[in-house]
Amino acid sequence: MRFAEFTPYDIVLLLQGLGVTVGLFLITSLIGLLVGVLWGVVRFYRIPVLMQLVTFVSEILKNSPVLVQLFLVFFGFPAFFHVNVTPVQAAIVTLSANTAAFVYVIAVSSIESIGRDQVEAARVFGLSRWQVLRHVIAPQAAAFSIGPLTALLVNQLQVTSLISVIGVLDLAKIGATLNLRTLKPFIVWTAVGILYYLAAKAVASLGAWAEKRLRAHSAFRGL
Amino acid sequence: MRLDLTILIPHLGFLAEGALLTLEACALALIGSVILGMLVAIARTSSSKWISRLAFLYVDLFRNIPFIVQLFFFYYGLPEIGIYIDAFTTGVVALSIAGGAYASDAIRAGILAIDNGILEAAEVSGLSKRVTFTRIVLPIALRTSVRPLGSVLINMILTSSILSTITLNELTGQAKIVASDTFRPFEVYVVLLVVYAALTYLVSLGITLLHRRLNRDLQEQVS
Amino acid sequence: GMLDDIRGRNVVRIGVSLGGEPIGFRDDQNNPVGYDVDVANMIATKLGVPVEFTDVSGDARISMLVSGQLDIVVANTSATLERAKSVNFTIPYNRAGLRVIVQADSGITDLAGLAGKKIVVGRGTTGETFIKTAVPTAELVYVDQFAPDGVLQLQQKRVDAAIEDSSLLDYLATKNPSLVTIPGLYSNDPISIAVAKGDPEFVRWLDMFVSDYIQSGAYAANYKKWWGETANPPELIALW
Amino acid sequence: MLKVENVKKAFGPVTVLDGVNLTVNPGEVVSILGSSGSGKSTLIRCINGLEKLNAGKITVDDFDVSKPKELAEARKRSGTVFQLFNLYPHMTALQNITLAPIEVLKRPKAEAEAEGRALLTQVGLGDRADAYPAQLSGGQRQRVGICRALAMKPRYLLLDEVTSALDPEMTSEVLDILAKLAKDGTTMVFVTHEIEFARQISNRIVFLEKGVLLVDLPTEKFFAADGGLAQPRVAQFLSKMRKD
Amino acid sequence: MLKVENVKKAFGPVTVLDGVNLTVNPGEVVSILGSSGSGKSTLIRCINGLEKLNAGKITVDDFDVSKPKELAEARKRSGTVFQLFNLYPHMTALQNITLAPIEVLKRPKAEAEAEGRALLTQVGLGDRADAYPAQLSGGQRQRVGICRALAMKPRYLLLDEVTSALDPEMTSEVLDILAKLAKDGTTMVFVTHEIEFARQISNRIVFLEKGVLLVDLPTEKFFAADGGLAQPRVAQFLSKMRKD
Ligand SMILES: Nc1ncnc2c1ncn2[C@@H]1O[C@H](COP(=O)(O)OP(=O)(O)OP(=O)(O)O)[C@@H](O)[C@H]1O
Ligand SMILES: Nc1ncnc2c1ncn2[C@@H]1O[C@H](COP(=O)(O)OP(=O)(O)OP(=O)(O)O)[C@@H](O)[C@H]1O
Ligand SMILES: [Mg+2]
Ligand SMILES: [Mg+2]
Repeated sequence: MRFAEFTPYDIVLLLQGLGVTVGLFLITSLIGLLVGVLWGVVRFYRIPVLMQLVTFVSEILKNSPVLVQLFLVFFGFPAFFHVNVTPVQAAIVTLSANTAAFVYVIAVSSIESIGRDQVEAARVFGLSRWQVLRHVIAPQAAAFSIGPLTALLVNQLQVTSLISVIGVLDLAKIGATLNLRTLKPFIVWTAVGILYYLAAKAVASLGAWAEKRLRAHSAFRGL
Repeated sequence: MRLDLTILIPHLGFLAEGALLTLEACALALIGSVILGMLVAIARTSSSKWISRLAFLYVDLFRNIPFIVQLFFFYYGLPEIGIYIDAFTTGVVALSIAGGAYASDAIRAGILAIDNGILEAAEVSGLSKRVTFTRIVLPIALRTSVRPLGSVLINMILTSSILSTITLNELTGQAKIVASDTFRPFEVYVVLLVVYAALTYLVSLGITLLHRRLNRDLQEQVS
Repeated sequence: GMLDDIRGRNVVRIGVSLGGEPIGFRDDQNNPVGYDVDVANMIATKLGVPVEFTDVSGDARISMLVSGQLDIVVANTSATLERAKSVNFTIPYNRAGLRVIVQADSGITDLAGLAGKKIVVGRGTTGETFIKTAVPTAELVYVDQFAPDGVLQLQQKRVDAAIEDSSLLDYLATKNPSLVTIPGLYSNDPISIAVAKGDPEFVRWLDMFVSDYIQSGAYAANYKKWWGETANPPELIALW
Repeated sequence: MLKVENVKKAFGPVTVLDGVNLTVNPGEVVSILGSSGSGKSTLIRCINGLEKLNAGKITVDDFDVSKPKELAEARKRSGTVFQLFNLYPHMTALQNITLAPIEVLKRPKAEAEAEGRALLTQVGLGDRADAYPAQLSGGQRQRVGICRALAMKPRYLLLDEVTSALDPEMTSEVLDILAKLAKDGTTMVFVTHEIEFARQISNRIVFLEKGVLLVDLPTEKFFAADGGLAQPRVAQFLSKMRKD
Repeated sequence: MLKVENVKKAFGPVTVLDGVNLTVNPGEVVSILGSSGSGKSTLIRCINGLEKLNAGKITVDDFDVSKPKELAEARKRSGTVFQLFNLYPHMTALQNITLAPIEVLKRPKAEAEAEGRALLTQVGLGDRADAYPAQLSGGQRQRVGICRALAMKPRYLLLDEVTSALDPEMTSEVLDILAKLAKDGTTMVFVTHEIEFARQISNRIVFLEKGVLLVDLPTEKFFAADGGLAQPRVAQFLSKMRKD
């Protein structure tokens, strides 16, 4: 084939792919976190219609393949609503929404993990719902959820690989194009796999570090 | 454009074929991953350092590399070193291996959650390690991990959509063909989303029933 | 019209298929290159705006035009009557027939020999449609892009044959001694530029562009650039 | 005055409180006795507004706890100490105590903290103000729980089996504090299984049985052969309690 | 004969048992008293081999529990009843009882079940044989726990605060059973806080304090003013225990 051999520049290509992957991961995680926590607050306040809507949307997002969600946003939305959607936009929308759905679940369960006893105690002393949320629930929920959140983010990092299928030049897509040129998938996918692994490990140890700091800060040993 | 689902009617049979393939692959992979997960869970709780380390490595690797990369590696990479597996088998094996990593965690958690007092009771009764494991530890662990194993299955159904990238025409693969035949991606993918959500909903209902049945006797009776 | 839109936006969004040499692929700097990419670049030059490429796989190229995500598709698209119901085509800027490539050692020499064999097809391509009626007993193996997925399967001998445009397969056969094409073209499709419906002026402009491309000799030069000096460009008729 | 008038409370089909009447005057210490499940905790939870009534009325200094606005007032006047302490685990002892004064009573932080420290010193925890609940023993935690209630300067202190999660040594720690409070004139409603202790500190003892207030007598009368002990259920209950 | 000779046990830097000597003859009922943390549970756990000794020796009918092979024999001769019952939650009462006889003693299933049912009937649970632990009350669970230990026909029954997780009513259920066993001549080593009960059923009482066996006296002697009560620690302990 025309460019059949690996070249040193391929390393640059892989790193570029990694950059795209990590960049999209960071953006979508941030949006997902904000939106998911917001949904959690909606639920905490039991805002009537909104709460059902949020639950429904997050259920759909959690219970359908990300790949199909991507296809729907990238191929389906433009065809139906006549809006222009670039692959990167589709990736950001889909991944953010998907992350938000899971963040919502973590937010809800970490709020619920805080004993009703404590909430009752605070209520008996006259604290309002907002005060209870801010002073009693939020600090503990944050410490509680950091573990599940780390696990989620490690998972979402891997989910980003699916956007290669709609043509975003992320790490997985670079892998595919290197294959197109070299036809040596064994080496290519091994290298790509290692890069993903290292990135996942980095996210995980960042999470562990954050957890340690949060726990050390509030120093509750027995919990 | 109007949402016109009738255009899909001629393709329903075709889509059902894909759904059947999805279910087939997931059922086989579920069996595979529970068996694998059980073995790995045992290995990880094993007292031999090497065995437990190896088991950990397996879990670590397959949880931190995107499934699509694993799949490409198995399907396109392995033939390069002389290992040929057909697409369906590759799909089932890859799902089993990835699912096994998650299943082992669920089962391990079930084992670790067993009250130490129960194990001590068994020990002082003179029960051997083997009897304690097969008659007490495993039955309790499997009962308590029904739900987490259920989420592994649900995740597997969602992940199976990625098998469309290695030529398998499971539900998503068939849907892609329908989308390119009809040029109506929105309708196709909306329906697909709903079908997956319904499928996983049914599965989780089943899991709940199973969980209830198995744990019926373990529940405190509220009198 | 579209021409104003493009100039207003100061970028033209062109869909190319980077799924096969020499039509469209990526060089070692990851830049799109190939016969179609050159045509697309010429269009952009004539429009006087920079180009933004999108890699479109077989099943997406039509729907992305319809949905307005792309302005123009130069992606080795066969102009079929079925597709023409959804998009507009220019006059052909290339021609290709469907060709079948087989493993050299398989002994398959004609279509009949494909019965019961595994054949790689692209999801939503003309090859898929053709083989389904021509060899109903064949076992179809679906890929989203002919390269690398299809090429790898051929090379790894996991399939017996593949059906794709002659422009791709002839080239592949010359580069890969274990693969041979079987004689005969199963169609002689016009390969055209596709745009969304509803803007006759834009089609007319593109028709003029293709006519100019053929008559100016750019066509012959481009064809020989990618298929070799000795290649014989199929005859195309200019409209203007 | 704390007034419980003809209160009924049911959980689904189960009636837990069935027409309870109880008046607690300022300065009084009232103990509530009764076997497990008789509705003692539920009564306390009705008084502090954690449960809605099915019928009847509860007022704390004339504020009706069934009305949200009045409940807020009622809650400012009554403090609750919980059986399982229910401290906020992510806050130090002092923070546990000052949260409500600062947030609800809008006290300046410095003042609230000074008072909190004073309270802690009073119960012998002056040097543990910055410890987290997990770093305290059960008895110490319960003392923090008491300070948390006292920090709101409540007129009425509601206590629900505040020592039953403690071992004997820690129990006596906590009971000592309560006895001191009683002597200082704090009004208390006190659910307990420590009959001997109830006898020592309370002015009045009431006995609940299946949601009905069977007996409401001054302490001496309650333990007299012609008073509470004349009731077969009370006699049976007391005999069982004192078995060991 | 159960013999504890000069046993030392430490967890890291903390010495929990410090040269304990104790002999239990067949037919004896020995109660172990002592304040929380004094090492009572640890002593029981050393006897049934759940903890390794740092020094000293424990033999059950001359089988040394520190030797794995002999431990197996020793365990066949002693049965343990736990504070938190520790029943197998996925097995019925009967299955809980018959598991070890079938698996360890290799008794035929039918025989083991017949005996198991007989034991259950003996403790008043004849009709609950097929109930799961979760479907039983605390007192019933503890009775199943006792049957589980008895099913192995042990010569020595080790009991560690077997009633402390029970409420008063259920406690008396279980104590009744134990009193009956004691009268029937079962050898028992009995850790408890129920002093009155210990007095009634035991032949001997030993008092542990910070890992040291302070007192080892016949029951009557233990409660006598010139016996155990002469020891200030014992007197203090007893006074606190009987406060209410
Ligand atoms: N949230 C609830 N839902 C349903 N039933 C409840 C609820 N809370 C309490 N009960 C029932 O109400 C009855 C009285 O309960 P309560 O906790 O008031 O008893 P108590 O007198 O405090 O007993 P204890 O001494 O065991 O604490 C019990 O039968 C209990 O099961
Ligand atoms: N596994 C262990 N690791 C470290 N220390 C332990 C362990 N088990 C017990 N201890 C310590 O040993 C001491 C004695 O404990 P033990 O449980 O024997 O006391 P006990 O007399 O049974 O008390 P209680 O009446 O509260 O049950 C305690 O200080 C305890 O903290
Ligand atoms: Mg209560
Ligand atoms: Mg103990």
